[in-house]
Amino acid sequence: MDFSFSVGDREYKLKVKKMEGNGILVTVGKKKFHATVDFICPDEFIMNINGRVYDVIINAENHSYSVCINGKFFEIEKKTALQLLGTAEEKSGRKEVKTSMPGRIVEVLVEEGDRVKKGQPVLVLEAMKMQNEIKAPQPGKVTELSLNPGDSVEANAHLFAVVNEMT
Amino acid sequence: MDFSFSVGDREYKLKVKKMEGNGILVTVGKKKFHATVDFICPDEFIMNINGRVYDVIINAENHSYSVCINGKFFEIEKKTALQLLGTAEEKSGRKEVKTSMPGRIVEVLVEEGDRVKKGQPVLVLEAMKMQNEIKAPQPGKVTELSLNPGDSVEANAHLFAVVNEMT
Amino acid sequence: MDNKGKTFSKILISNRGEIAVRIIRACREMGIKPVAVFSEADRTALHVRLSEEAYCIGKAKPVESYLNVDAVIEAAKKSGAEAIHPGYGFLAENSDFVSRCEKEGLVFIGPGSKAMDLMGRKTKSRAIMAEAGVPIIPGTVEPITRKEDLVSVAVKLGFPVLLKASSGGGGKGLRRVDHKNELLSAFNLACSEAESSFDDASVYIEKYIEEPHHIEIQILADHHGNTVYLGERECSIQRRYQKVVEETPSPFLDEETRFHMGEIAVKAAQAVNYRNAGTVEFVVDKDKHFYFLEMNTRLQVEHPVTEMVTGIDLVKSQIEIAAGKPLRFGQKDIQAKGHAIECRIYAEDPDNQFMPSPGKIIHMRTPSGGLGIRNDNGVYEGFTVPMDYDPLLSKLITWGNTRTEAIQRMQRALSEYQVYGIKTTIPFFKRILSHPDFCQGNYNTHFIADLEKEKIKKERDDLEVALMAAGIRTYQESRSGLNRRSGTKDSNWKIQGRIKNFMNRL
Amino acid sequence: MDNKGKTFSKILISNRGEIAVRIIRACREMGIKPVAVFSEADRTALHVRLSEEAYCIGKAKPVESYLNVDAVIEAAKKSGAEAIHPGYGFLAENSDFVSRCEKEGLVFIGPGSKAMDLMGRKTKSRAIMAEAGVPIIPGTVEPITRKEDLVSVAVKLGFPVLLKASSGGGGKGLRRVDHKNELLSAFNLACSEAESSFDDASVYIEKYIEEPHHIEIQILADHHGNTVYLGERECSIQRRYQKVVEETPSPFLDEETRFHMGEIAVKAAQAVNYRNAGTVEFVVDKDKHFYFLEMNTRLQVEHPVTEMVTGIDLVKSQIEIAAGKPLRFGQKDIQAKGHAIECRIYAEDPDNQFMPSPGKIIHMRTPSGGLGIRNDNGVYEGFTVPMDYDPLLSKLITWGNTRTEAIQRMQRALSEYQVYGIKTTIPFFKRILSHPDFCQGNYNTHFIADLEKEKIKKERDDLEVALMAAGIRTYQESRSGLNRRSGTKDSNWKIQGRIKNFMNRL
Repeated sequence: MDFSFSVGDREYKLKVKKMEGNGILVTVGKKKFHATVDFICPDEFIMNINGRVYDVIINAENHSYSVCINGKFFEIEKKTALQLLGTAEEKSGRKEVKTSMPGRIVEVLVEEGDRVKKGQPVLVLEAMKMQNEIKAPQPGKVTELSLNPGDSVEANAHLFAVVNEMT
Repeated sequence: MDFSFSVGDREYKLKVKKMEGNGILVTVGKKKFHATVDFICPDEFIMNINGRVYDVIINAENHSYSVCINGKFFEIEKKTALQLLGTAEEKSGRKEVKTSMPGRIVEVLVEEGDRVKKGQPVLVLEAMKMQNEIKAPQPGKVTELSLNPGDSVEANAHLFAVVNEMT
Repeated sequence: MDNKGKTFSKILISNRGEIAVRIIRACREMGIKPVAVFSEADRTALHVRLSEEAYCIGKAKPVESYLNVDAVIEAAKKSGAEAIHPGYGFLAENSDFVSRCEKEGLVFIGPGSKAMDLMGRKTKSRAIMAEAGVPIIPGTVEPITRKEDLVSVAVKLGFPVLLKASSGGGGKGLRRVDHKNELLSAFNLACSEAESSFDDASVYIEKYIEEPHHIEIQILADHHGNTVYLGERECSIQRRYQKVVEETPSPFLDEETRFHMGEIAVKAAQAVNYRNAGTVEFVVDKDKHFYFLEMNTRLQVEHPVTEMVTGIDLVKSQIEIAAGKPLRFGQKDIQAKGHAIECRIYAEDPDNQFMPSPGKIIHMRTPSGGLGIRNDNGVYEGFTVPMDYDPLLSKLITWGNTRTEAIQRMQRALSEYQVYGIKTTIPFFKRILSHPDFCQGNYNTHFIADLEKEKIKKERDDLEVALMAAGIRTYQESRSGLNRRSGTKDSNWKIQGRIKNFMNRL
Repeated sequence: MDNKGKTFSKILISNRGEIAVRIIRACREMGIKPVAVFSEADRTALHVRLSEEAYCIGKAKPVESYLNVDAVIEAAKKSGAEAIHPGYGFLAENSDFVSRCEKEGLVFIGPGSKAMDLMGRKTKSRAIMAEAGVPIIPGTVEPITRKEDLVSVAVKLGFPVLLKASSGGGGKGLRRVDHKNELLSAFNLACSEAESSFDDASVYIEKYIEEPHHIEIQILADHHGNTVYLGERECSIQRRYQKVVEETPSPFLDEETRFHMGEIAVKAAQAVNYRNAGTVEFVVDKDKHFYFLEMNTRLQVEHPVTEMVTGIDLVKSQIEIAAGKPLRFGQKDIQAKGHAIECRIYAEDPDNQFMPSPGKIIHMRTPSGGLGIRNDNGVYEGFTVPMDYDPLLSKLITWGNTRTEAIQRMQRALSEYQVYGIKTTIPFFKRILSHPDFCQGNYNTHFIADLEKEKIKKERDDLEVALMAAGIRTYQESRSGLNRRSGTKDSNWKIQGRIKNFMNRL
């Protein structure tokens, strides 16, 4: 079985093949790995590669995998046409800022259309009793900003975008 | 909703009624209990009865409930025609002995048909490196015994029965 | 009065999270029935599950539940509790609440309202301390009310200066200002945070100490005239004035300074007739001169490190003191052994500016076993961390014969600690605990800010393994007809959602 | 040689369960890479999950895996481990295995083969001890080979007598005989158990001591001539000669006897040139006369109680000694502080004659948090406890300033400990820890047998609540369309079964 995954902006080709017993053969790029796999439950398993033990927790959400290997986190995307589009968008110089947490907007420090420097505070968001400055991820023009002080936002909500016209 | 449960040889009638919010009204026999119920997952919930907190783990297997209340275990049966039959059988004086663990028969100390005293060893079963004497649960005649030394038994397997002819 | 025998038969704990759980455990060990209170957001919280009795006191918003004095008092009355333990935060340093308890005939487990009130007003307490001969940092004694004063005072003290909330604590409403032109905006932010956190916008100003250490002394005072100190806690590892790692003994102090600080802390407590557990916070400069910062009139988050080296259970001591018992030990009986470190595990994303990360904990494996490991937890696998409160999940504490052993234990414990579903500060602690400056005990309050400037080596070590795992998972899913809905633990929580909706709908 | 710096870079642990996990943790704290071995039954065991490397060494049956010397040595060679830690049980007291390690250039973390061999032969060791001036119990010095001798020796000693496996330990192959007419059947059972447990049917006979205490002394001996003792462990709470609760200090001993036993234990160890950690077991009669019972030439199950009061990590000490380092402490540096108790949590059903209860752990909540709690676990939620091994799941240890505090902590910890899916001895420990005789420290080795004669008050307290829970569960199930298959955590394990079958089938 063949897969294509991406991590950040790098792409990886994989082949997975079932072997005898608990064995499995995985080809990552040009490297071959022989492993045994023992499931604890569907999203937890132990991989053993030539004696080295990897304790895996993995969760799939649409085409996104959140993988925890011996306590270290990795975000992996399964490649689809949609994602290729996303990458194209990134390249156009637009960077979207979302919030990872639900909260309340305390202050909006710039107006839509303003030019900002990288790291310049755009919003102040209060969540879990702390006020957090949300900063511009790159220099450029602030767009898609329609929040006002007092607004509540959910986790993963869009806050604003910054378009870098240089690219 | 009405239920009939049994614990040991006692029977209990229950009525369960949903109230406002997380509230629930349960009638056990003639007593009424108002509780709030908050689920953590389908087999774990918190019951709060007038402030008193009960942490519940519960698992249903056919008509049998295994209930853990604040760490204390209870076995509860839902009454069915089949179980009534079982009770009748109990009353006839037959007591069946099962093993709670898988293991291996080391020795058979009596023969089928032998009369035994209560507590008299009938079998020696080895499991988890320990030898355990399996004793007669009541005085009477040993029946349905067909195991031999060296036999393996699964958890919950029938071992033998003792029939008390006095009843 | 004997220090054996009954103290109380029921105690209500007016708090949530790990500290409520900690107090419940102390009560259970003393044969006292613990009574919990909870908000709508905490219906299935760990402190509710472990309590004997629990009462809902209102909505998620703190002012409608954990800060609601009437609701807390009502629950205490209903349960028949004789005493209230406030934990830290919420009502713990609210002297009006203490007065109310006193009026209602409920024992407040903490100092009297008068001592609390004195120490709570940061500027007032500085004045009292100065009078009692306790060294204080140069700065204003009253809150700044006029913006003109702000500038003149700051210029007189010389930059950098610190702006501090008069009712503050825990780093909220605290701002360091390096230049005159940042002064006004920092003041506004500090006032606004102070207002929203403590319902009191007053802010005062202090000289900022260079290369400072934040070191505090734990004290205990009973109602029989005994006041003792239980050594110090080094709390200089701070991020945005919020402590993240604490340890005892301090790798920076010498025996003489330690002794001197202990004596002064006792003096400070005695100056206000202090009772119960309290902490005297000092800022210590690079030449080991120390200045009184404030007194926290309650149990500290970081109290476990003191417990680990002294063997003294501070919560039990608090309860015994509140019940009028004399201390079980004198100053000479308090002998620290070994070294202890605490890491505060927060639901925050260290890869994303430490943004809070509330949500469902899908998997959780906590470190356990072996000598010298303690995990004061406030959550469990399957719990949804609410967005309404402080993101502290648990405190991981290790003890060792030496500082090196305590650090090695912490590294081991962190390597076993896995939380999945929400982000935590565990990876951040792994960085701190393996940092050469930390390992050598060579740090001050600037440590974290300096650390954040260091470039993080991007971990690509196990990337291929992660890719393999994703491949195996996809393969298994496609072949076995498993889909995510029925196949993951998460699905249980989805089903739970269905049940809840159903329960609420009927 | 310095006691700082490197010891080994890799250690293979030839064991499973909680002790393998315990040793892995010590390795990780010392910066040593732990290598695990596992049988087919232990593919997903905790010791595998926590190791750095792991190798399958054979089938479930111990002789085909954990007792398979060749397979263990092969795994050690393959991994490049420099040393092997045997834990307890399995190969820990097999002197042939030690010789083999010595031959293969692998460091065995334990005594040399000669000392082990001497102490392992119970009758031989008694002779050596008698010669060295260590008091021993009257009895045979050689195994009984002729049944005629059995009767004559027993009659000469006077009943009751004890039959003991020459290669025994852990209560296996041990029988107390009160009357002449029980002698032969008891002898046969003891020989058969000895044969199946230790592959050696030899059994010897000893005078049975009345109202005995079983008290042991921990010793450590390095390769530089230093031998120290680390206080005693009271192990009189036994069921069928199997220890279930241990504590230190013993509530029975006085300071003088304690000191005298320590000195004798060191003498015993020195008599055989003993190295590494060892335990000298004594039986102590009601007048505090003590007799050498045997020496366990390995780490004991109950070693944590000693660690809790001394602060000394015994596994780390073992590793340092094996690496040739001198002890970090002398006899004077070893100061016990407070009191510690251990409960061995077994997968056994206390309501059903302590039948082993292997199977899937569906839910597990372990006690955590607060001062003085330690849980040395060997399993996790979701793990299937195999039927092939000793049913020890974990060891719960508490520490307190006083014995009373340690007991109260244990009671609290037990109340939080919930295992669902298999039966455990937790309810049994709740009975012991609340028993007046235990709480007063007034017990000997007959305690459990006496306890088992006491009538158990049938718990009906929360029965109505349990019925309510069953009603609510049924109601919810019928209304929400949930069925057991998709609704419980258990279903994940069912799905797992499907996956496994699938993986194996392909």
